[in-house]
Amino acid sequence: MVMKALSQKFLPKARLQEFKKRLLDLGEVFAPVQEGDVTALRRIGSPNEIADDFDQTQNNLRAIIEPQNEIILTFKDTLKPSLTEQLPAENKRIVLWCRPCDARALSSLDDNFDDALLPDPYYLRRRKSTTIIGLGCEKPFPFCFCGSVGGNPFSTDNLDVIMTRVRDGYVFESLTKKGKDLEAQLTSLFSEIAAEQKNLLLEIQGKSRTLLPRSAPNPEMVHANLGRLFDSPLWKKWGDKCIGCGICTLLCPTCWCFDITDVETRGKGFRIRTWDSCQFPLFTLHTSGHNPRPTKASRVRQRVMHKYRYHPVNYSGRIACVGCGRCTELCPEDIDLIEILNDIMKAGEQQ
Amino acid sequence: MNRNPYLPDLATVVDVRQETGGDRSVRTLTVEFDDKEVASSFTYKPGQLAMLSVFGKGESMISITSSPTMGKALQFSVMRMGRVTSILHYLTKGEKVGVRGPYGNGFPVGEWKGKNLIFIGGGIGSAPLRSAYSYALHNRKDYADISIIYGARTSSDIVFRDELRAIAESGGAKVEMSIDKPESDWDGFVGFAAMNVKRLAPKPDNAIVITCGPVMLIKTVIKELMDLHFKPSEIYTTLENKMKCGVGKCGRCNIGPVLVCKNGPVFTVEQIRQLPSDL
Amino acid sequence: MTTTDPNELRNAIRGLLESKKIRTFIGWEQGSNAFRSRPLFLRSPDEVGNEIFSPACTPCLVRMIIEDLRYPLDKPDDKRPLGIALRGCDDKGVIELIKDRRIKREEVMIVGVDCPGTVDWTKAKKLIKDRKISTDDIVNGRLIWKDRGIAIATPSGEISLEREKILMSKCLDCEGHTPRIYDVLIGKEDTKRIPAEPPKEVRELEARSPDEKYEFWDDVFSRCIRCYACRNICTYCHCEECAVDPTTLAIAADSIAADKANRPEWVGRDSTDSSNGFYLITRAYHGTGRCISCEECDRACPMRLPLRLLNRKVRKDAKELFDYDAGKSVEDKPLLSETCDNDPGGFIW
Amino acid sequence: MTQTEGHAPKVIAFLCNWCSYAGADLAGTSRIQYPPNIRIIRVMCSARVSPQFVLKAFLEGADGVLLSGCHIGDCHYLKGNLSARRKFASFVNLLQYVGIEPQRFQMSWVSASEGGKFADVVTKFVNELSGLGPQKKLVVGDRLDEIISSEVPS
Repeated sequence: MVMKALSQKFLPKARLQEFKKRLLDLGEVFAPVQEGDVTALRRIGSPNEIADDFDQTQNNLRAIIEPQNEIILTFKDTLKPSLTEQLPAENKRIVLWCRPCDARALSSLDDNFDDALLPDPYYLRRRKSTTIIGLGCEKPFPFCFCGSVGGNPFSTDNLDVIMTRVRDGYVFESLTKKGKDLEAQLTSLFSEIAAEQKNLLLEIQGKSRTLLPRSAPNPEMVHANLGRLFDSPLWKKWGDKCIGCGICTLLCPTCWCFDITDVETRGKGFRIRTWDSCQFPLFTLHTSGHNPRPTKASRVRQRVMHKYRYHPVNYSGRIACVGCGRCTELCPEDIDLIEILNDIMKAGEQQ
Repeated sequence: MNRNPYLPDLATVVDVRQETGGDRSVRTLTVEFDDKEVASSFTYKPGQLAMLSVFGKGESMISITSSPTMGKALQFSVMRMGRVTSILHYLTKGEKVGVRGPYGNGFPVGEWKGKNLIFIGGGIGSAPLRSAYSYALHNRKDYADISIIYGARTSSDIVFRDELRAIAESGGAKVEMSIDKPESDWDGFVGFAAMNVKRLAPKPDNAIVITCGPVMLIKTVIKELMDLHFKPSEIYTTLENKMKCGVGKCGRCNIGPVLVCKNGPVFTVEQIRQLPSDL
Repeated sequence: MTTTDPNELRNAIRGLLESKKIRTFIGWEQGSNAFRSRPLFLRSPDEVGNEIFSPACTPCLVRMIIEDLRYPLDKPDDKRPLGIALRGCDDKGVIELIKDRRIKREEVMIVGVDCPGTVDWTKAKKLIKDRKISTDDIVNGRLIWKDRGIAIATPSGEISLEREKILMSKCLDCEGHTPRIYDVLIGKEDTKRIPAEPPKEVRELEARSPDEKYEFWDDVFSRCIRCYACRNICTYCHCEECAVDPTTLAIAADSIAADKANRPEWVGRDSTDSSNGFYLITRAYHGTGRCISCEECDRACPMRLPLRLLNRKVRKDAKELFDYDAGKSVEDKPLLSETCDNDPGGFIW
Repeated sequence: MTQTEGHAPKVIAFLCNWCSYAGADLAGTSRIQYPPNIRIIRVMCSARVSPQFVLKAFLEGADGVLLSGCHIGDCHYLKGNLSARRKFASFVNLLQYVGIEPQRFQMSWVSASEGGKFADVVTKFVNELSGLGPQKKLVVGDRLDEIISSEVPS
């Protein structure tokens, strides 16, 4: 979906440095940082840390809104305990340049954490205090398939601002009130957008869609087929190749599964929420020794089923996949989600 | 802002009762919330669950064994299984635990009014059953015949043995207990719970069955009940899975699209049949 | 250029499957694009044909033998050997598995191949960007060895890629193209074995002060996400029980409550730098005399942490302190299972 | 406590049952003075100690770890100390490689009759540690104390 922008401004390249510096005055800034050969979204302390030319960050927005380590509470004295709730501070957070697919993924996270009955205060505090500035993908990356799952390289879902790199600078489009507020605080940096730049923007947006390298089967069809394929041999085929490392889930922008454990030393400690993965055998292991998902095949099935079957069943049809391609690209054994989906289509037709 | 669902309330252990012995012994802890307001706002249904914490060790999801009709103190029958439950077994009177909940759907005791209730359980499976039959016995006139069929490996493994005897003597319910292997001073049935069900052959008319226990027991009992022409929609059971959050967010207790902590743990056999075999 | 002829390889695999000498053959198939491949399992002669052997064959297949120990690929009563394609670097993994008595030599049927080097996806990605290689060529092209380098074969011709900019770093200082142990060798045996030098980064790091070293490693540790990919892809991490999640043995149907309750908890699930450090240091240490520098950990790490610098250090120490090199011969005893009166002891008061 | 600097290091000492523990005992009964900073964990043999024990001690806040066993040739289990020596020879290097100061981990051979040597080893070790200050590199949840003391209102 592409939302109509509330306003369009132009940020000349010459003012980019100033823009970054000013953002740092407005709150905690998270931005892509070059780390060796790759980039990752990190909290930054200086504008020079920001990588201007980055492809896809290894981690994603989830690492900021639902961080890997979230301390739930601290306690003193385990036998006569006193507890302190540890909610994240409501500081203003700004994410500079996340890819549109990563922002789209927040809808799935919202489904899980922001339910009316038991909203999750840790997630919501971070979610509400974060202003997200997206960067449209003028040229998608080798594993991208957002176009097949309802997104596109310039999707504005869940973004407050979308920026697009054009010649000599960036188009800065405010999409929400949060974005508009940010724009107002930085207003002196922007110039009005010229007609020529507007055309260029449209051209870039239009072209980028045609550059998407990969396409996946229609998610609704996959969804329908999955209903019949719980016992299909295709799961063992892919499970055999899997090494159970959990990269596909830990770095998936729509995955949220977590573990809660206590860390204690000398009578005091904390209860911490950490990322967990359905690909780990321990994830579902009962203390009795029984494991409802004992094989790699059953765990691969859980991942795909959750994204393409269970989540849509529970949350009005929303597929929990945004087509960022990380699960495939980062998989050490190259287990390709798209090929699994193709197999699902094939198996579904055969039935 | 709503209450933080991950924050436990402190409660004090006011009573500890050893139910059974052995490696997997069962103890019933009675706990009372330290905060009076929390105590009065904690309302639950039979069959619901609560997360018990021992700080520094972790949390464990335990069925509430008491019935809301039994007053404000909560009871938890805990089988010693792993890290947290072992620590729970070391607790003595006056020590603290964290409690959050109640979670899960619980038994639809309201819908069962006027029906014959048949409780079939084994081992620690009697924990949620006790909550339900205590509730039914307390509201005795709402229900028709109540019977409890309970099986254990040996006579010393019977959880709530004295209580079940007292119920039988009071005439509130018919109680049938069985053990797996013969013992010299045992005058009841010897054999698995499912065999006892077959022998007793309860009638399916106007009846609700609530069964809970080890997986094998549930499976065999359901098979017997099917032979006796019970409807799958009239057999209730409770499922369990590993749980961490208890509020349907951590994503591990799912069976297909259903989350056991939130949508369960109570399901009818009819509902279970709709689920993928991911148990 | 490789001396391994694809047809010869295909016939060898087909022959093994036809004779029913092996239960499954583990090879590579083309992956999600020209630069990638994934393990392929062939179980009958008519499945032969999808396997490839090209510069895209980066994954080390030895891991699949370890996976098979825990999650059997075939029916557990099938005792026939596993067929596997091995290169000059992978066979050391098999030698270590035999030395650690996880498998017996006769449980694997090794088809040796001559590998002049495989691609590193992280490098490839950079190259794709710098060279503006078209999406179509990335998706539909196929990699080939060409003279001393690598090229993408496309319908419209070949695009050659510089060796240094595309090969895995282990391939750039390759210790030998063909395996030391094999049952069948497809291609010409590489007889010159070049002993690997530890990367110069290791020596540079060693020369730093403790605080400088720690600054470097703390940054690495803090970026670890504890996915355990480095462990799960590793050829020496074949333990049934791992220090970081010690449950496989403790939690079984017949284990008693006390065992489960008292199982060691070495490190928490929190992903802080010190917990991650504990994990990574422990893992590296367990590679003493066992790490074969296949650098799969480096490749598998989703955050691309320089884990090989830990493992190469451990390997270097094994060499310098004990003149021991992992994966040299099945006749060697595991380093830490032996002792010697002349072992270095200068560090002891 | 050694009177060097303000910091009193916490030392975990793994002592073998047959030699070093007896040596420590002898130091005590002979009233030889040595710094009280060590917490002794008795193990059956120096080979029982895995590098993981050392890391775990650092994780839990130890400033230094001492491992002591029988002299070469005197091992109650014949080759236990040889095994420990081989294990730790490379581990010591690895610890230093990741930036842990070499003074933080020490091995020694102390026999049952060497009460004096035990006291010397401990004194020297503690003195070196005192100069280094607290070990903060591997302590779990570096900011634990900070978190616990801060009363964040909810």
